[in-house]
This record gives sequence, structure tokens and C-alpha cells, in this order.
Amino acid sequence: MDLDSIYSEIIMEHNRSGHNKKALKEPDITERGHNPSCGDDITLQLKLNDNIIEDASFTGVGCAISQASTSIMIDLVKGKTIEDALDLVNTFLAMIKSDIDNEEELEKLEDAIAFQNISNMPARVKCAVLAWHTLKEALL
Amino acid sequence: MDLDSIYSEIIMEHNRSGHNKKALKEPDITERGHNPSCGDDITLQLKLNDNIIEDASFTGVGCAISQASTSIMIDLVKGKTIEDALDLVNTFLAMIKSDIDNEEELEKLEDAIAFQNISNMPARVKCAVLAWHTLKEALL
Amino acid sequence: MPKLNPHQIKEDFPILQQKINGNRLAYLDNSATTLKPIQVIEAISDYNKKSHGNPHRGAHKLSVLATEEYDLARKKVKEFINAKHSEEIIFTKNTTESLNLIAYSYGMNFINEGDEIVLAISEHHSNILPWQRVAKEKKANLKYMYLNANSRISEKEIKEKITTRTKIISIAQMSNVLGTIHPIEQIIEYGHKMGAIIIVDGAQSVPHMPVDVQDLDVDFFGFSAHKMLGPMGIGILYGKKELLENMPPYLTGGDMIEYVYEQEATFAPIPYKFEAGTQNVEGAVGLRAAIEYLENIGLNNIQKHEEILVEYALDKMLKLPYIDIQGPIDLYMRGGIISFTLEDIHPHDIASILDTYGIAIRAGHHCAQPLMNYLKIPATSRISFYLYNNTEDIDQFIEGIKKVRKWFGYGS
Amino acid sequence: MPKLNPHQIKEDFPILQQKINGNRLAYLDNSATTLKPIQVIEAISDYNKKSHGNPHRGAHKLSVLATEEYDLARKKVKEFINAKHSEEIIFTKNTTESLNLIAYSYGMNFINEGDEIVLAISEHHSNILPWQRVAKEKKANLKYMYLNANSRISEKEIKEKITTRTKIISIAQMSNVLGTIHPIEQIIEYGHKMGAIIIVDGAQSVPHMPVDVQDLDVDFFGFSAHKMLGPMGIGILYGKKELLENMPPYLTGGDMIEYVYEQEATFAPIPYKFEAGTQNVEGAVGLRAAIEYLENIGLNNIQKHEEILVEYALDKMLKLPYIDIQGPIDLYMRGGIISFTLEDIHPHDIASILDTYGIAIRAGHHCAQPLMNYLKIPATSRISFYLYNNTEDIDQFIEGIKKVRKWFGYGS
Ligand SMILES: Cc1ncc(COP(=O)(O)O)c(C=O)c1O
Ligand SMILES: Cc1ncc(COP(=O)(O)O)c(C=O)c1O
Repeated sequence: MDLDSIYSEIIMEHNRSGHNKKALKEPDITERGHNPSCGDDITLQLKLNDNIIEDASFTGVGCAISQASTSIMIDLVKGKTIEDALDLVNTFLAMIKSDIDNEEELEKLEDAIAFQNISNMPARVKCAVLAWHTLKEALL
Repeated sequence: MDLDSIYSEIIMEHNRSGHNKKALKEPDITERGHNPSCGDDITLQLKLNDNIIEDASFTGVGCAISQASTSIMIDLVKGKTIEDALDLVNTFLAMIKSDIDNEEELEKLEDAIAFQNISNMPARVKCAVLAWHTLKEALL
Repeated sequence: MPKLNPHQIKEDFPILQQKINGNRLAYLDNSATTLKPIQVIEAISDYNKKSHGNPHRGAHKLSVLATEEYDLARKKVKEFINAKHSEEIIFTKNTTESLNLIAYSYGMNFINEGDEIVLAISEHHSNILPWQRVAKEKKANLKYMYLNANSRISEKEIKEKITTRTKIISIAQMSNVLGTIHPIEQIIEYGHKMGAIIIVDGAQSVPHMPVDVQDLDVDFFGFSAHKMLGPMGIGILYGKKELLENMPPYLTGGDMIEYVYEQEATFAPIPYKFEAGTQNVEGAVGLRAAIEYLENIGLNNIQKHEEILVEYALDKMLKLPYIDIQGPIDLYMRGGIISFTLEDIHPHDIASILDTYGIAIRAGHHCAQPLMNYLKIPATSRISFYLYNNTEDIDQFIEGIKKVRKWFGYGS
Repeated sequence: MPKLNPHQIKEDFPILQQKINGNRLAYLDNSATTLKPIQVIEAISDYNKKSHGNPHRGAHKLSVLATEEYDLARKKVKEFINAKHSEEIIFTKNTTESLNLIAYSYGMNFINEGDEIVLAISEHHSNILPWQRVAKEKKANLKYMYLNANSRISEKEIKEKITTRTKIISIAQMSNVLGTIHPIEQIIEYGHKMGAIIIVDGAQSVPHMPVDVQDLDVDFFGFSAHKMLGPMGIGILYGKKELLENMPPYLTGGDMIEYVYEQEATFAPIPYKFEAGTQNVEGAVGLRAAIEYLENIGLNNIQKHEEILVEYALDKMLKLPYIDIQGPIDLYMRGGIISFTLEDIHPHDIASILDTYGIAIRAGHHCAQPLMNYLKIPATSRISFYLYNNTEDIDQFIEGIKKVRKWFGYGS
């Protein structure tokens, strides 16, 4: 397995930057997500305008995979409708399960495609999907 | 393993004859012995005269090994003192455990020597020693 | 589907290549435990040589491989008994633990004073003692369904014993003493109607016939790998998801938790909630290989094969007037287990003497003392078949019985 | 006594001949589970090919052989930990079950309201959750001995926490997170003076150092075969005869009974009373082979060897300023387990990246969440040694750590 394909530049960059890691002032939704088995624990905050995700951020602790995945997700869904965001979550989860082999369909995931190979590290799949499951919980 | 060395003539003879298999009238001691794991269940009866075993008998159910062993033991201890009987029991149990390799010492066991090879059938050792343990319980 | 050829199958089983006391081995003690084909032995060795690690949460390769092996085994079991969800399959150490788990976790928590627990009189001790404990502790009533003269539970008996107070019915699909296949479909249907949950002890059935837990609509189902060509030290408990999810854990410790604090803890979802501590991964690997071996032959073929052996054996045995069959003497709803007694010769003597001729049978109460008491016999001798047995084994056994008789001074 | 040569020893372990992700395997996850030497793998195969049967009460040859193998394993364990009687050795499926057995059978029956149960804060979940349950059900108090700055339990802490109300003390001889060897001799002596019984979790100690249960005067002692070169699916519980004899059974079913009636049963003597159902005979065979392997090398030699590795590793690690050792930083009373954290890099990332370089370590809470809470860290990375490790493994690990740092954009 190629380390670059998991700990890729885009993931390391998001892990480092922390530009989405902060608390929102007066969020409409606050949702906690955690992986008991590895201790990853994030809190997602969303600001909605009608059914548009106007702003989003997260706080919490976790490994590079979970932190980067959360940050990339936030970049992706900001400005999207709730429906579109949920669709992206489903696409992402399907990609992780290798249920999608149509590369075109994945394009809408933009940077989040970086997690495509995480199934080569089965122990880390939970880290990659944590934020996405949390967002789903928050929006449903 | 040689079947003759376990199901020997002397053992088959005692199993068949049943000359010691009966209830005593007015026994001094009645002692039950049983092997839960194989269902052998005998009741030993003794008539004492001072410290002499004047008469002995048994009733109950069990396999050929346990029935013959009981009958042979009764033949052996009838007329003996309690001390001598206990000594014979200990010699028999030591023989079974292969703790005695002095053939002369075993001679006093007479027909009971027939059980010398029972350790070749480990599952049947309990059947061979049942009566002897029961006698020990009865006399101690 | 390949026709079952026991001669060819025998070649897969190293133990059957051995001489026992100088004789060809006729292994007829399959109800106690089965032999392992080389495929199972090597699957275990291979795991130990290549993929062994502690599964769950390990980020390194060996741990990942072990996790995969363990998950694959669970999936294989799920498919084998057609469970709806993989998480309905819990690994235990044997059928006995599977039944104890239900008794501790379901019985002790959902049974109340005056409730009834109904068993069959033919149950194995492992399906009796856990219920005696629940009944005693919860002041419930333990009741037994008795057998008719041909070793079967009648419909009348079912309807008499199972009432609206019955909360648990626990019964073996196949009796390990008599070979009777009990009418569990009827019992499950009627039991559910009365509001009971139904536990089926599949230790003797699953290895020998197709079983579909969804089709049966059974609530819990337990069995052991070592009775189906697999390793010792691993058993299975199937339970319906909704039931398992509502039960408290049984063993507690590593790997079955979510969060642990000094004074309390929260638990992982099923199946992990019921799998505390390091599990028997190599056992699971062996079990999977065993199921694959069985599926290759086909459970239907195995069942058919054993039916033919039972017919052959019963025919020969019924012709010998000194043999008493304990169990059904017809072929209807019975498996490859035949218990018998010989006039005037104790079962233990029969087993010991047959052993010297290379014939492996079991003698005793077969962990079913209440049945023995009910039948008023202290013990039986028992032969039991599997896919590697053939008519030669039965001929050797019949010859052996004649030698036993001769040894005891009887004609043959 | 042969000097321990890990290079030669490595050759006995097939898994160590493998490349992992194209790299030499540095297996440093021995606290989770250990690898098996070919001698153990073949002992299990041989058993399966030659002597497999269901032990106990079987009159036929294979059953007799299996019974002998099982008894020999028990005797070997007895000698290995120097128990007084063979029947004080009970086979379970793992340490977790050993501890649950004591909790269910001793704890639930001999602990009363207001009694105290004392643990160390560093315990494994398997030695915490069973006591939480007993404490809750019996309204007893669960108390923890805390650690000083160098990860040790002070004499003051012992005397403060253990009182005349203390009925049970349960503690690991060696912490699986910190590597600390706890002063169990003192705790046992003081605990007995206060009237408590003492349970020692030997999962991490027995594989790595000589243990004498009579010398320790410990009341119960548990461990797992899979952490000492043996198979998964078999664990051990040692208990003093007088204690075991007075405890009610825990699992019930086949092989642990004397007489069974419809409504009640009487039980077999120890150890059988605690071994319900078909036991893991092939596991016992593998365990015996593992103990023989360890004895051939010598537990003293193994301990010495690991001490040298710890010294070598600690020396290298303490020189790297970005590594924080979690656990004692001296060599006094510590075993071959080193937990650590890296500034700004999460343990799971460390483990995943090291894996790609063939270095197997564990990351997480190590089934010791209360300790993590106490230390105020979410997780650690952990390396742990065994007899087949050498300084090359440690060098590979140190180089790996530098690569992890580089990958995250830090200097080395
Ligand atoms: C100290 C300690 N106790 C108990 C256990 C549990 O052992 P097992 O998983 O074999 O039951 C472990 C193993 O992780 C351990 O390290
Ligand atoms: C019907 C039945 N139930 C339960 C058991 C117990 O199985 P195990 O000993 O594998 O726990 C057996 C095996 O003897 C059996 O035949």
C-alpha cells in the first residue's frame, strides 16, 4: 500500500490548516460525533439560512484522517442546500464502501475523493466517515 | 492392548457367578458406593465379629469390571481382620496406580491381581476401584 | 451436486488413516465430537503461520488480517444458517456457553415468578441445568415435555405443556441420545402463539441437515464447531436482533465496551456486546473452513447419506434379538444416532471391548440423566454417523457386537 | 541454561519470515497477542491428525488420548505456575472469562452491602467491568488505588485504600499500558492482613517472568494462552482449592455434574465443576507446547532479555525530545511494554504510518479508559516486546518514528 494514497498532501494540508476548526457564534445545529473505539470526538456546528448551509465549523480531537475528513467536508457543504449536502454524504459513504466505481459520479466530492483508498486501511475507515455520519445525524 | 489381560477369565467368571451378590441378613455395616460418571452403583454389606469380617456381600448395578472387582474383593477380605482388609485395599489401589512394581508384594491380592492391567483402559479404572474405595469408607 | 462418496471423503481425514489397536478405525462417536479434514487443519495452521494478530482496533497489517478472518467467519455462519444480519451471530466457546448466555442474559432478566420454562425430557444437561438455575432464582416453573413410546413428542403433549404462562421453550432439534428429530416447527409456531420465546439447541442438527433460522422463525439457536468438522473452543449463538439488543451483557471486559469510567460503563452494539476479551480467531478460521467443506459436499447430501446408513444399521440391528433400540425404530424424522442396549451386557463393557477392535462408540448417560431416569435404564451404548462413515463401518460394528457377545459367553 | 538468541528464535516463528508491505516485520504488539512458534502450530496439527476425540468418560482410544492430552496440559500449567494441586487449574477461554468467573461465582456470593472492592486505576477493562457489576448488584464500594508520578502505587496508597472492609483486591501484576510491575507481594500481604482475598490478573506477567502462585500466596490468578505463544480460545484460572470448593458453579451443563434430576442437580468436584461443556482440548495441547517452548528458553532468560530491550529502547526514545514516555522511565520493576505519545501526532496516525514500514505497534486506549482519563490523554502508542524481538526491531521502530515526523512535516 502506498502511504501517499492515504496520507496525501491534501489530507495533511487540511489536518494542519485548521481553518474550519473553531466554534460558531449562535449555531443553529450542534451535533457531536464520536468513535468510542479510537477516541475520535468531534462537534459539528451549522448555521442555516432556510435550507442552505450558510456556515459550518468543528471542534474536537482526533487523528489526522478524522480531522482532515471533517475539514474537507465542511469546505464541500458550505453554501449547499441540505438536500445537496445529504446527497454528498451518501455519495461519500458509498465511495468508502466501494459501492461506486463510476469516477464521474465521484467528481462532485472534489477534495474528498482523497479518501477513496481508505479501505486499504480498514482500521481507519471509521475515522474517515465520522464527520459525514455526524452531518447526516445533524440534518435528518 | 490384549483384551484377555482385562476381560480375563477370572473376571468374566466372577461377573457371571454372582455368588457374592445378595443382601445380608442383619449386616453391621451397609455402605453405598457410586461412580456418577458411569452409573456404577453398589451397596456393600459387612458382618463383623470383633474386628474380623465374618461375612460380606453386595447388591447393585454396574459393568463387568465393577461387578467382578467387588466380588473378588469380597472373596479376598472375608475372614480377614479389619486391619488386614484395609492393608489389602491399599495394596490394590497402589497396584492400580502402578505404585508397586514388586510382584511378590502383589501376591497377597490373589485373584485381584487380575486388575493389574486396567490402567491400559483409563476410562475403566474407576470401575475397578469402586468397591475398594467403598470398603475403605465402610471400615474407616 | 456431487454424489457423496465416503471412501473418497475418508481420505481427507488424517485420523481415519490410522490403525486403532491394530484395526481399521470405525469412528462412530460423531455425536460427541467429529474428526477434522485436512482442509480445516491446514486452514488453522495457515492462519497461525500467516495472518495471526489480535483483531479489532489494531492499525497494523496482522491485526487487520485477523479482523478480516474473524469477520469472514461470522459472515459464513450467517449465510450457513441463513440469519438475516451478521450481528445476530455471536461467537461463544461451545453450545453449553451459548445456552448459558441466554439463561444469564435473557432468562435472569426477563423471567418472573410463576412463569414457565418448558424443556423436553430428552435434553442434554447443557440445556437443563441453566434453566434449573433460572427457575430456582426467579421462582419460575420448570416443566418437561415427555416422549411417547416411539421417542417422539406428541402434539397433545405440546399443547398440554405449553401455556400462556410459558415464557421460554428450549429444546434440541435432534436428541443426542435417541436421534429423534423433534417437531420444532410446530413447537415454535405454537409457542409463539402462546407468547413464549423459543430456543433451539442445534448441536446435533446443524452438522447433519440444512437449517434456516429465518424459515424456522426461531428466537435463539446454539451449536458447536467441534461437532461439525471444526475446532474445539468455538461455539455459536444466533439470536434475533431485537432480542439481543435488549439483553444486558453477560461476560464483561475488553472489546465489548463503548466508554468506561471508574464506576460505570456503556456497551458496544451487538455482536460485540456479547464477545468480551480476545476471541478465538483461529477457531473461527477453522469453523469457516469446516462450513466450506460441508457446503462443498452439500448438507442435503450429508443428510441423505446418513439416512441410508441409519436404514442399513437399523435393519441389521433389528435382526439381532438381543439388541434393544432406544429411540425411534422407523426412519421418519430421525437422524444418524442410534442408542441401544444389549441384554445382560453393560454399555461400558461393550464400548471397551469394541474399542479393542477399532470401533469407537460412546456408552453412558450421554449427558441426559433425566432421560435415562425417564426410560428407566442406567445407560445406553450409542453409535452416531457422519459423512465419512460407510456401510463397512457398520458391518465392522455388527461383527464387533457379535464378538462382545462371544466374549461374555453368549451365542451370536 | 541456553543464552537467549533472538535471531535463532525468530526462525521458529513462521510469521516473522514474512515481509509486511514489502518490509521486514518488526512485531512490537506482543501485549495484544503473541506469535506462535512452529512447535506450537505443529502440536495442534498433530493432535488434530492423531489424537482428537471428546475426552472424559469415553472408553475408546481417541477419547482416551484426548483425555490424556487435556490432563497433561493441566499438569503442565500447574507446574508452570507452581500450584499445589492440579485441580486448582481451571481452563477458561481467556483472562476475561477467568475474571468474570471469579466475579460471578465468588463476588456475587461472598460480597455484601458496604464491602469494598479495590482495584488499581491502571486495570484493563476486563478487570474493571466485572467488579462494577458486582459492586452495583451487591451495593459494595468500588475503590481505586492511584499512581504516583512515576506510574507506581505507593505504600501509602496501599495502606490508605485497603481497609478492614476490603473483601476483594484485584490487580494486574503488570500493567498492559505502562509496563509497571505492581508491588503485588506487598498488596497480597497487607490485603490478607486486612482479611481480603486477592486476585491477580497475570495476563501480562506470566508470559514474561517466572511466577510462583504458592510463593505469592495469591488467592486467584488468571491469564491467557494467546499472550504466551499459545492458541486463542484458552485461558487459565488458578484458585486456591478451599476457595474453589466453596464456590457455586458458574457455567452449567455437560461434564460438570454428578447427578441430574428434572428439578435439581449435584456437581462434580473441582476443576470439573467449573468446566461445563466440551472443552478446548486442542487449545490445551497448544498451550502445553507453548509452555514447553518457554521453559526451554527459561523465563528468567526471557525476562532478562526484555530488560535489555527496554533499556535500549528507553535510552533511544528519551533522547528524542518530541517523545513523551507514559509509564516508568527507570528500569526498576517494569516489563517490556512502553507507551508513549508524540507531540502533535495522533497515536492512530503513528500506528498506521509505522505499519506501512512493517512496524506493528498498537495505538488507542488499550482497554484502559479509566487510566487514560486519569492520565488525561485520549490515547497512547505502545510497543511491547517478547523473546523474538531484538535491537534491530527497535532501530527499525526509531527510524519509523522519524519518518512519521517527516511525513507530518516535522524535523527528525
Ligand atoms: C492486563 C490484561 N488483563 C486482561 C487482558 C484480557 O485478556 P484476554 O483478552 O485474553 O481475555 C489483557 C489483554 O489485553 C491484559 O493485558
Ligand atoms: C444436544 C446437545 N446439546 C448440547 C451439547 C453440548 O455441546 P458442547 O459440549 O459443545 O457445549 C451437546 C454435545 O454433547 C449435545 O449433543
